[in-house]
Amino acid sequence: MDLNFTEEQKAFRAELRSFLEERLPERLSEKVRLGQRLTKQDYEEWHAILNEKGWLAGNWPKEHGGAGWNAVERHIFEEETTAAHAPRIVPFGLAMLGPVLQKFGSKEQQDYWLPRILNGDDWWCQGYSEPGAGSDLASVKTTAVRDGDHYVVNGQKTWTTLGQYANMIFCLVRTSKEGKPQEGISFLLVDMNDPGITVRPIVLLDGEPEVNEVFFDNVRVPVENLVGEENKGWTYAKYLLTHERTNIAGVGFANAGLANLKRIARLEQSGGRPLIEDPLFAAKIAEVEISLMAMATTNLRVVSAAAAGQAPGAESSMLKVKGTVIRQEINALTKQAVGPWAMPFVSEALEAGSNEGPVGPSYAMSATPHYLNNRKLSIYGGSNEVQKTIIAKAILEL
Amino acid sequence: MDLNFTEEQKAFRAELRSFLEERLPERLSEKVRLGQRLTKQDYEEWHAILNEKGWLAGNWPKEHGGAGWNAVERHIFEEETTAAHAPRIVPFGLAMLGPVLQKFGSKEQQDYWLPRILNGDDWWCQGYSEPGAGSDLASVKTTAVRDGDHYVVNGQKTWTTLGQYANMIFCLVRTSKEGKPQEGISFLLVDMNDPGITVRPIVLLDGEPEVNEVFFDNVRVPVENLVGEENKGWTYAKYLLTHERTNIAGVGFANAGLANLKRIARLEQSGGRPLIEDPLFAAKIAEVEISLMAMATTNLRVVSAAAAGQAPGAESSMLKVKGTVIRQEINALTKQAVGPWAMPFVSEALEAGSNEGPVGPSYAMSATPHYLNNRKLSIYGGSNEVQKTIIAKAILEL
Amino acid sequence: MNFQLTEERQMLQDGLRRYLGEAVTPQALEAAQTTGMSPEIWAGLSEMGVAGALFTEDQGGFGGAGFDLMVVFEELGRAGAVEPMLELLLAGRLVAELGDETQQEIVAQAVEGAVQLAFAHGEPASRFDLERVETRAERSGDGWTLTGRKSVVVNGAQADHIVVSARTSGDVADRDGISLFLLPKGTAGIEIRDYPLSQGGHAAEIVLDGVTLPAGALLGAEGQAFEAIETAQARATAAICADALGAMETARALTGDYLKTRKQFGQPIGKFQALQHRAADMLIEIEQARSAVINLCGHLEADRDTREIHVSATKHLVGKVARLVAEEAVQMHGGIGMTEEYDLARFARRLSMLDQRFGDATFHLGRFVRLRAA
Amino acid sequence: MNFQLTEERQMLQDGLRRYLGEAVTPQALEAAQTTGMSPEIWAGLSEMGVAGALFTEDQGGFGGAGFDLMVVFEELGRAGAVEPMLELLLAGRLVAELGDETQQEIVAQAVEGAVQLAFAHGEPASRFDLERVETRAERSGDGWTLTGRKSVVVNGAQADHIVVSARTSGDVADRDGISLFLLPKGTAGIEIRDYPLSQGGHAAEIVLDGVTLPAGALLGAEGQAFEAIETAQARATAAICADALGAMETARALTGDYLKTRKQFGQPIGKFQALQHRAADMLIEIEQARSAVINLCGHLEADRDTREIHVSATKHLVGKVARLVAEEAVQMHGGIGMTEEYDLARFARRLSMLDQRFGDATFHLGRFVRLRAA
Repeated sequence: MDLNFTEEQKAFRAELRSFLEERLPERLSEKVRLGQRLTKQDYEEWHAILNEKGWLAGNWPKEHGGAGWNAVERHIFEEETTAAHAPRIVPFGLAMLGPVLQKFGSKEQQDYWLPRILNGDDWWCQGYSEPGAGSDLASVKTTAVRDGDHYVVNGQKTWTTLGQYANMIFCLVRTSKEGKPQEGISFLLVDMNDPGITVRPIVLLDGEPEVNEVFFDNVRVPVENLVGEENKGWTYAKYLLTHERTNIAGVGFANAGLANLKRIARLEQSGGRPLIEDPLFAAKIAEVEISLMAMATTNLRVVSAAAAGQAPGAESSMLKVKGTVIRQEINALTKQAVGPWAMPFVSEALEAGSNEGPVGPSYAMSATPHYLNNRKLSIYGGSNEVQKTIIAKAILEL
Repeated sequence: MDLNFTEEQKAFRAELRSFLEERLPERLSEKVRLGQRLTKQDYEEWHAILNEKGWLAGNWPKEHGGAGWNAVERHIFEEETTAAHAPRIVPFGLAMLGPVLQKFGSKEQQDYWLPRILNGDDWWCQGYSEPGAGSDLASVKTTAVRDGDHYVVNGQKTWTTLGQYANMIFCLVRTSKEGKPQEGISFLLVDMNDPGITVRPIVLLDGEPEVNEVFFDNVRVPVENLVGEENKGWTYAKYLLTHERTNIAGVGFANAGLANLKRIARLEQSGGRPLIEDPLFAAKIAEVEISLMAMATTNLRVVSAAAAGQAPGAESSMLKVKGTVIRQEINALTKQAVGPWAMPFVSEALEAGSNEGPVGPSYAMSATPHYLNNRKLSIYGGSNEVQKTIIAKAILEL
Repeated sequence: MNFQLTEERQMLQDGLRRYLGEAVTPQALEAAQTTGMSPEIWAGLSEMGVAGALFTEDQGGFGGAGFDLMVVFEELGRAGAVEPMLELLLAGRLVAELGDETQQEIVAQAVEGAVQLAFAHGEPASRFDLERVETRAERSGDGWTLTGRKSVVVNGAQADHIVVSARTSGDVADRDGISLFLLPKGTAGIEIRDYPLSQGGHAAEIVLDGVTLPAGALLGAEGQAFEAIETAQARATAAICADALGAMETARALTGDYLKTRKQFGQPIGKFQALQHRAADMLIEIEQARSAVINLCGHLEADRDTREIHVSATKHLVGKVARLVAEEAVQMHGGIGMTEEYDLARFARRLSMLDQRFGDATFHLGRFVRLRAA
Repeated sequence: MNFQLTEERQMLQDGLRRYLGEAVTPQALEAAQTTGMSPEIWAGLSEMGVAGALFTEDQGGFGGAGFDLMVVFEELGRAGAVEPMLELLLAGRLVAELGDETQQEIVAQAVEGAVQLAFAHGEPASRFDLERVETRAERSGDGWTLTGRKSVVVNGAQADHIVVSARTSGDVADRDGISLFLLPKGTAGIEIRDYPLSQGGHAAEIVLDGVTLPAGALLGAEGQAFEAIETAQARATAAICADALGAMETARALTGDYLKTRKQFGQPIGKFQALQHRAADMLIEIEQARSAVINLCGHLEADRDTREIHVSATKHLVGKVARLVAEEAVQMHGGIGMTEEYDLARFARRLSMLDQRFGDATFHLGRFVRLRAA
């Protein structure tokens, strides 16, 4: 056993740091640090900077233009970019669709779509969930019926994150009602500009239209946009879902959040002393920090095993649960730390450069929106309840 | 709304206090305070003192020799006796069998058994649970087969509390295998001295033989010991279980435990100061105290409604869960408070007057045994899991 | 001992529940977003005489006891009404207790619904420290000059009269030396920034830049306001906890309905035992919160230490339970619970903000320990 | 970065697991009740050279790293062995680090299993304060006279050599001025009361009533022992946490088996979702505990502050998880989990007592805060 990184890994970390110092625009990191809104252009700008360096697609093999990093290297990348307050990499094309196309797509699909993802020609979104289905993904009701060279798609997808920015959506659609629900599903790439598609924003608890409903009304999709075989889409979807997910634990986010929380607790005063000197509040910070120290090591254990070629099992589910609970606790403590400043809700202040400044210190303005928004962490990506059932079944063999 | 007791109730409390001051033997209260073992004679002594005053059977109507108290009066009795460290009243004859006989027993049974309970002629124990049945009480396997003027009983009961002291046991036995499991059960009174009965002690986590297994091997029980009708025993058993249970919340025990915990935390030193001045330990005490303050009021709400003739519903289950959790937390904090003194296990020291004294301060010796023993609180009397299911079904109508 | 509502309170509860159940519509809430309240609902509440329940007969009301507050605010919370009744309670109490005859006239007007009130006490650096007042009032001629800044003053921009605290002597965190002043709307030298709150309603940042006031603006004795402020906040804490209790009841009702109707993997999700037990835990904790609110409401007239022990015990416990209920209700709903369109959202936010006003659960746990040790 | 055991450690783990799985029988445990250990198992462990893994080559062992401790103690905990290996680690480390050549001979003998050791440091009033030493050692002639009382000295009555701490200067809670002495069994003036412990094993109250010792009994430099004591206790904390981890693994295995086989209301209770999710919570927390133990074992050689931050972080977290696992394992078993006859009992008690040694979860949370702030 050895908790230290290798010399090579340390060198990689150092290279990353100087890259971030040089190339990460301060305008962007300031927005991230304050929890202000990032525009589509902000994400695209950061993607382009990373792509220029060859670091945009850390998990893609080099032959497809990726960085070809192993799990440890990707972990270091996550750690450093979150610590530097870089925008996150939008995952839909890069982390989700890319690996599916590389594994199951045709040569033509790979040649056409993969470079476009890297170059930012397309903004992808995910068409998996449907209304009323929740974690029961296999109950896909959106249909695709073959008509000559096209599929005709009808139905509705929901929880489509950042769908308002997307020009492309990858969808699970039902192409057959025979057999088990899993058996008649296909994986289809759909142009959002096609006639018959409507996008309706869903406003979340924090007031932000982060997710969308996407309606399909007789949308005609060329058959060459079918990935792999018809009715085999469930296999590809599962590959995507169980495909070694980097950063499921969110250690980088948690570390950045904890540092921010401590900074705030040093600045806020309670009873004439810095809040961080209040023994009970300090103990709450300490509890979550101790929990995070352990979880980060669990994460490294999984990452290290993955880098050595082992497929993670129920450990992913454990990291999902613990990681989200820790991040949510940090969010809750941050809301608590800012005291009455958590109450004002000045939406405009979240827009960088707006005339309407925040009420109170700038560190306070995103505390409540982040707390509310991150309640989603334990719901999406397979709710924590679903994860616990997986853990119980896998390890207890129940 | 009015949180105050009436003048009459206050007068009753005052009368109780002076009675306890005068008549509760210090030898007994000292044992209870230190958590030392009470002998059969100790319990009998205290029962006799109460019986002399007419206060032994608080919940029995006066015509049967009880005190005829309502729920509020019984609550006050619990509060004062626990605060004074009186031995608890052994419930099997007084709180359990008595009401069943009063409701379902024959005149002869009432005339014979009820005075014997009050006078301490019999020590009853409960023959409900069977091995492997747990909370599923209706799956009674012990059989009683009619043979002339007798039932012949065969089978096994378990978790029989203080069965080692008992000369009588009331049992659920199967007299028919027809119909639903609940339909063939009868309620039988059995003499523990009858041939064919064997009692085997079960040692619990704390090292004490508090409960027993009771084996029945062709035990012949006269038919006049059948209570009510044959095959109707489930009705009587349920009456006993759902019969308005005083003190299900254990507020008196919790208050006494909390006072003891605070006393210890004032005496123990940590970092050169009394432990109670440690902010984090003080906060833990405060949390359980605040929880208890609220639960005590919930208890009064239920008690007050019961005194006004309302039958408690799922509130009993809520009190059971919260009450046991609070008592267990107080036990855990008491174990924590005594620090390393919780480790020595000197069984002899729990015997009053033993040559082998406790290791460390006398307040420490029962901390670990009590903590371990009271893990049972959330298991017996309908486990907390069973209670939660009842709450969900009753109130959520799930 | 009696836990039944009196007939009058029962009628008030029934009436309020019926009225608010109909009046608090999406339209009313939408309208309230820009102004912080719905004038129709405010008028409706006035018509019912709800504000009268918050004050004693001496003060121009017909109630004023802890359990009156409990009935009113539990219903406001249950319906998720955003009207500034809490501000009326808080500022009205101070004026009723400390004001001279002229000043007390304002309470009567407020009870009738003719004027609105606010209490400007919190400051950028005061957090939950009731005695920390940096705003200064200095004698100038016959009157006073106020300078300082007040933060997150709920209903501040809408109020016709604002009770403002300022230090007339003593150190920044002394209990002695705090005075109260009554400022009518539009007083010169006040700069107000109005903004919406996460829980609904509006608040304001108020800058007092050498505001000159006549002698008659002083409310009560100079420098002696702390006790009255603490007492008023004890009542307001009881009220906001009762409000949270009502909001929890709605959150649990929505969750119960959802568990019964929403199907997944072929059955209502309420059939899943894990969710059943968590729902039961929610119910148990809500009963705890109800008892805590009863304890506080029943001790508002007790001696100061007893009252404040219940203030901190109740605010701690209800704060913890409010978080649990809000988070569990959202979680058990899943995605739909995250959306603004579904009614749970505003209750979840309301419960999330309970901790931010009058001290959070951790603050009051520490305060309870100190009060018990004293 | 590498979380695989080396081949040597893997062999040690396999061997220990196999041996203890067979050796720790009810009979061996029964026999250990009167003497605090089973001589057969002690001999067996010696034969396997287990003690050697706790010490470096310089010290007469073949290991001594944090992960060596982890492997050994996790297996002792998994089997629920009561033999005093922790005392050997604790006292042995002090002798190995501070002792002269003659004294170090004892470590070699202990590694061979020929002698047993104990560390008498705790006192009636010291609780978890490592620097609180009231026992006094005074120079008398060439040697020393010790007076005081040592409490809950694990293996105290059985040890052939006891390392005793005593104050040679300074105030009762000073870090400076604490010295160590090596006392052979049977030293005149020592009064020992031996008793069993809740978690298994024995401890003793030791009264030192003017015990006279030769100059050679001093271990290390006079008055300078604190650093070595803290370092030794850091290692012992890692060991006891690894022990708890092993015990948790057994508790969860027993619980998993029980959930699969025990039927109620017609199906295995493990089919009830509420229990599934609670079992999953247990597993998640046990993984947290494992990572915390790894963190501490990996930082035993770090600078003092880093090491102690991990000591307190790990003891806090493992203490919390141990309580959860013990209580949940018993609860999920129901009545049978309460009984001495069932194997879970001794693991539940062992886990219950983790908090009582080297500081409980609350103590270490406060200590973590102070270390972080420093």
